[in-house]
Amino acid sequence: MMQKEFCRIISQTEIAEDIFELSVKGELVSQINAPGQFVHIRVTDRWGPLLRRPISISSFNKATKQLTMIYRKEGQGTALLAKMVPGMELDILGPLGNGFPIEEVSSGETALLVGGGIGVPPLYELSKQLAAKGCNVIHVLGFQTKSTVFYEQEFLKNGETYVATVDGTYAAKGFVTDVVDRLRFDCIFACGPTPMLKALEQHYSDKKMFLSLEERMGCGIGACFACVCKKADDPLGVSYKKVCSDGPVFRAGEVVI
Amino acid sequence: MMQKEFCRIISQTEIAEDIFELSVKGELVSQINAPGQFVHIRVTDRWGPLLRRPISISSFNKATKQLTMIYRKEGQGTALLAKMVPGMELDILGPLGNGFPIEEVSSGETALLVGGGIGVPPLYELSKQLAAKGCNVIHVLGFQTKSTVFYEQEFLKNGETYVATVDGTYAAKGFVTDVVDRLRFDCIFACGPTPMLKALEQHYSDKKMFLSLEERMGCGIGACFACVCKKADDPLGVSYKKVCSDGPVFRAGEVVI
Amino acid sequence: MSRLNVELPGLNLKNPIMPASGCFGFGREYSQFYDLSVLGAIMIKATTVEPRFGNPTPRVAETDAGMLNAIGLQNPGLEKVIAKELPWLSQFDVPIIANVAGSLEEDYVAVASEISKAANVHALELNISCPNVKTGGIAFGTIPEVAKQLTRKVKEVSEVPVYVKLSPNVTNIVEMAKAVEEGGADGLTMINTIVGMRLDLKTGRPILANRTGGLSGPAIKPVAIRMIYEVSQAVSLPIIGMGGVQSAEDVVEYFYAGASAVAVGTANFVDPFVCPTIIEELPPILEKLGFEHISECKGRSWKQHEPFAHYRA
Amino acid sequence: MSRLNVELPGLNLKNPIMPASGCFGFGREYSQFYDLSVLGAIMIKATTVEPRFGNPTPRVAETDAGMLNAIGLQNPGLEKVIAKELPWLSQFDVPIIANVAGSLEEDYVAVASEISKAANVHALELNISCPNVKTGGIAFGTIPEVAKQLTRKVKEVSEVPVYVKLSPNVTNIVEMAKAVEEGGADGLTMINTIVGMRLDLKTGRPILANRTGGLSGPAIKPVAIRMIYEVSQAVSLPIIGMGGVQSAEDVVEYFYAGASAVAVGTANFVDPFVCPTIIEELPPILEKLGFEHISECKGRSWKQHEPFAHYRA
Ligand SMILES: Cc1cc2nc3c(=O)[nH]c(=O)nc-3n(C[C@H](O)[C@H](O)[C@H](O)COP(=O)(O)OP(=O)(O)OC[C@H]3O[C@@H](n4cnc5c(N)ncnc54)[C@H](O)[C@@H]3O)c2cc1C
Ligand SMILES: Cc1cc2nc3c(=O)[nH]c(=O)nc-3n(C[C@H](O)[C@H](O)[C@H](O)COP(=O)(O)OP(=O)(O)OC[C@H]3O[C@@H](n4cnc5c(N)ncnc54)[C@H](O)[C@@H]3O)c2cc1C
Ligand SMILES: Cc1cc2nc3c(=O)[nH]c(=O)nc-3n(C[C@H](O)[C@H](O)[C@H](O)COP(=O)(O)O)c2cc1C
Ligand SMILES: Cc1cc2nc3c(=O)[nH]c(=O)nc-3n(C[C@H](O)[C@H](O)[C@H](O)COP(=O)(O)O)c2cc1C
Ligand code: FES
Ligand code: FES
Repeated sequence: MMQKEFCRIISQTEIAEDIFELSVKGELVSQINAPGQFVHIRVTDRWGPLLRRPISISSFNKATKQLTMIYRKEGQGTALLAKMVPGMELDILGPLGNGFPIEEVSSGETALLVGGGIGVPPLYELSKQLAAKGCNVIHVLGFQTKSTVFYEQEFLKNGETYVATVDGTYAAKGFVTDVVDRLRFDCIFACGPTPMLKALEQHYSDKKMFLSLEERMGCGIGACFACVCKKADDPLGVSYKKVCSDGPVFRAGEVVI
Repeated sequence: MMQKEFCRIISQTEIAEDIFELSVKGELVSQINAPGQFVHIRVTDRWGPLLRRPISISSFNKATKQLTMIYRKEGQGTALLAKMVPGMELDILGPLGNGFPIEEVSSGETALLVGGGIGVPPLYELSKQLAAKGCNVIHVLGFQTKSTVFYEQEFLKNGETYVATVDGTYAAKGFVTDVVDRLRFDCIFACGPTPMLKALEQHYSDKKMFLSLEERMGCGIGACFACVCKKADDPLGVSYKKVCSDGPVFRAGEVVI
Repeated sequence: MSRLNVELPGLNLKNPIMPASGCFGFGREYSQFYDLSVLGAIMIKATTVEPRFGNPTPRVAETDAGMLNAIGLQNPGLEKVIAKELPWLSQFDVPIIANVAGSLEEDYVAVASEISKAANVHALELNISCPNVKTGGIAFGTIPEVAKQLTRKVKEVSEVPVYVKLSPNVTNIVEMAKAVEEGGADGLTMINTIVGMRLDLKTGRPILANRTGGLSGPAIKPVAIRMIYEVSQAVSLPIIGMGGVQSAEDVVEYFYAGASAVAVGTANFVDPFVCPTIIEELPPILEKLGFEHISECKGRSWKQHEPFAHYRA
Repeated sequence: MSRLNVELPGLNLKNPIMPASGCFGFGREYSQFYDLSVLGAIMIKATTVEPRFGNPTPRVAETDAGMLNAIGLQNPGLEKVIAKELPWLSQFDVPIIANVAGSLEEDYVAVASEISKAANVHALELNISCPNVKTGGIAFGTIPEVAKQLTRKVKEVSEVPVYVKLSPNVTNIVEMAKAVEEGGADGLTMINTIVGMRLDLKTGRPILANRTGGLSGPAIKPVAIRMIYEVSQAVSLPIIGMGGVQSAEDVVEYFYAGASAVAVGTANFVDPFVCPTIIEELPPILEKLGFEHISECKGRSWKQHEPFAHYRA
């Protein structure tokens, strides 16, 4: 069950250029049921900006009631968020949506986790849970440039980790898809820019695959129809899924991306 | 010359119920040339609320470059202001307007200072300056109720001080005008609600009198014509004065209030 | 004793607060947060004869103190609303106002005649003002004669009172209100969104796939207040007001302007509890302002107040 | 090399940023803050034949991300503007756009023919859209034929190009734009304020003495952008855009929509340095976005972009 709660900020750190790691404590952590769910954050108690911001849960701990997010300072909402300090309260709605189905990979099988930019964060909790249940986890993480790379060490603890930067300033030069070609795996979990997800869907249509989508949101809970996508089996029709409440994670081929 | 400056907050104290005393430090203090001038404050770096708030300067010290304001927490702007703490910077435009002409009272003469509610603050610097130059200063200060009375002790240092509360919970019950009737003086300086100013203007039309007016403002500097009042010698015509730049202090009888 | 109950054509409301159409779906999502029976009424998402997918995404864009939406009337269609959504809503003790939309007159008539038969639908809201559909629509909301004609046709078939939802995107809103009054409307709801646009700094292109969208939220409140102020003096229909309502104080301002009830749209996205919060905060605010009942606030911006009331009539 | 110079009928602008009419008086106050010669142009306060006092106070009220004003065209009258204000302004190296207002056609014609003779007046802005005056006015801004006729009359007498300022309070802004184009307008300025109202919680009465006022500020920006987007595709007149501009990014968004220059109104009250700040911040933003000159931004929201440009014409 989702809740609306004022959660206390435990820590906030800039872990790469304009990339912030933010941890909060709240009862709603007990409601999280899968990696890949997200929260909807109100960054001000006034109307500027008006709407909540959707941010993935990058890791959580039910014992300490803490959850961590990693976000990029982009526009006005995340800029305000970045100014907040430990001790302050944050108005959070969540957990929202349906996360990655870890039950789809059995112990001993290999899961490939592909993340691009701020699509990387939700993969972290997924990686931890998959590793804990005995799966082999391979990570391919793409970033724009060296200064925005984050969490490479953290992912390494759970398995092989390949990093690519678009400009080649760190590790391999190019896109994550270039790296993936060389790897063997049973199932893909991916989150990142739409072109990346599309490329994966096309090239590995034979593989079991779960993709986390992004869409501009209003309510975040399924009421406003802002975030719909077409179902793949009815591309010209009226069937749809809502990214916020049916997703953000979908099985590849389920919806049109 | 007015300036726009980020002034550092030195102190902020709630000195009576919802009444705050706020001191800031800035170069613009050197530009203040009379008691009764005001500043125009931007309470946020965003657009909620949009407009600046006009607040009187209640005292200042050119040596320390500090000025003090006293304001009532009213609506959204002053509510935000009340949350600010020492060390923060405040976007201030000022000093604005023309203050009280202390040269109108000679040493030895008696000045009567009449203030109502949040009209009291600008009288404080006036009182200090008049006392310093050897005038007798009598204060009549009106408040709604006991919990909102402030600065009685401060005014007492400069001269006789009578307080009235509308509900009679402190000192005399009634309006300041009731008290004024009993006093003798050469010149009146007043700031407060319009009905109070009107009553004074009517009853003491034989006296030298200076009134500080309030009006909703846009620019605060004379450009937008939001704050005009008619000149008394041309009540149906097009002559006008701007409260922000010609006032806020006017000689009684100069403008229609 | 309640300070909040309100009687309107077809609607016996325990309080005058209701979610606005399109901002509350069919109530399912918000029922996870609170018991929908606390609401005065629920304005459900626009219903069309056939299911509609609506516009491509992105469908929302934020603006200063507001947002643009171009959902495009996505809904599951009349049949499913009647078979699934309305029965589900009937578990709550709350009257439903069904928002009726379409492209052609026949569409409106078809939806109205069917949906008005549902037991928990106590009134219709004729959506002649959606800025986000290409065909039809626009004329219904901007040409008085066309609006009047449509209202008349829908009145003929509806089994419950009909409220017409006015568009603010017109030169003369009073003219529109008078036309639908002549067409037989039982009430008005106003305002729908104002047409607006935002462009992406990086691409230069509109953020919304539909390019334009409807502006809602606090930004439009002063426009809504002005229009309700004008219309409430010109017609004798009750008005359900909306546009940027976020707080109990806003509700009082709408009543002052001339509204008889108030709908809350965008604010639900910001705070899912906004409706019950307003309902809770209204009585103490009325108390503080000296009103025994919310109805005393109505039209205060233009009515002669006590003690001058006896000078009139 | 300047990235900012812009050529418009009658106006050779070093940059496309100018204070909007009514938000800058005749420049005297802001000249205390900076050298007015840095501005692209100055749109001075509306001028009428006779001096006007305007409306009673309160004349302004704040709203969420906006403000209402009902100044009522207060100004010292044609004679004094020509004798005092324009000569004073001539000390600055900046073209003046004179805002012309009135109640009757004759008034506009009288002001236009005189004020257009002043050496530093390089263009007129015909204010057919002030929401705050009772007589006349309204028809000029909302009836295409009337607007066209007025434009024609003013064009006959004006010695400088005439820009017509459009009101957003209409059902169809494109129709209005086309009408004034037919009337011979050299350009458009848009938008003027949207009619709105705020009520006082304690008294229930309108905060503005005039009751209604014009809404300006960030709240109306999406409406202005939408209207400029529509109008710039429908007419071939250059547009000076305005409504809620606060930053260099906003200026770029206005150009994308189809504006050729941008005026800044309400933001001057918030930050007296807003115009020079925007002028300073524009070049680095253009640099970052990859534009060599601001004119490249123009109409990008609807024009085919490079590398597709050669597919057209
Ligand atoms: C399910 C989901 C999970 C996400 N998880 C993360 C995460 O873990 N870390 C992270 O950095 N970002 C994440 N994002 C993207 C994040 O929501 C946007 O970066 C953020 O909303 C931008 O807000 P802003 O105020 O900085 O930008 P602004 O430009 O001021 O935002 C304006 C409006 O556009 C919306 N918007 C802008 N960019 C996006 C976007 N990419 N997706 C959806 N809405 C957008 C905003 O929410 C807001 O309503 C996620 C998005 C979704 C949908
Ligand atoms: C020259 C001058 C000097 C003033 N000095 C003081 C002072 O020393 N101490 C003090 O407490 N107050 C003073 N005021 C009044 C003070 O400006 C208002 O109380 C304040 O602006 C209210 O802002 P808000 O955000 O709390 O209220 P809101 O209701 O949110 O304000 C909404 C809008 O109305 C304007 N407004 C509301 N009340 C007033 C008012 N009484 N006068 C002018 N504008 C108003 C605000 O500035 C704002 O634009 C002075 C006003 C003027 C004109
Ligand atoms: C996302 C969204 C969807 C909407 N859908 C509808 C709709 O289906 N039918 C309708 O009549 N109005 C619709 N509206 C308009 C609202 O009902 C309301 O009139 C408008 O948003 C103003 O109120 P607000 O500012 O409180 O949101 C929609 C508004 C939004 C924001
Ligand atoms: C206080 C005030 C006075 C105005 N006076 C005039 C005027 O005299 N003539 C005119 O054409 N527009 C006038 N306007 C409208 C502005 O020029 C501008 O079109 C509008 O405010 C939108 O821009 P903004 O949001 O940047 O303020 C006035 C606006 C304000 C806020
Ligand atoms: S954001 Fe409202 S339905 Fe998904
Ligand atoms: S507030 Fe603008 S002229 Fe006084």
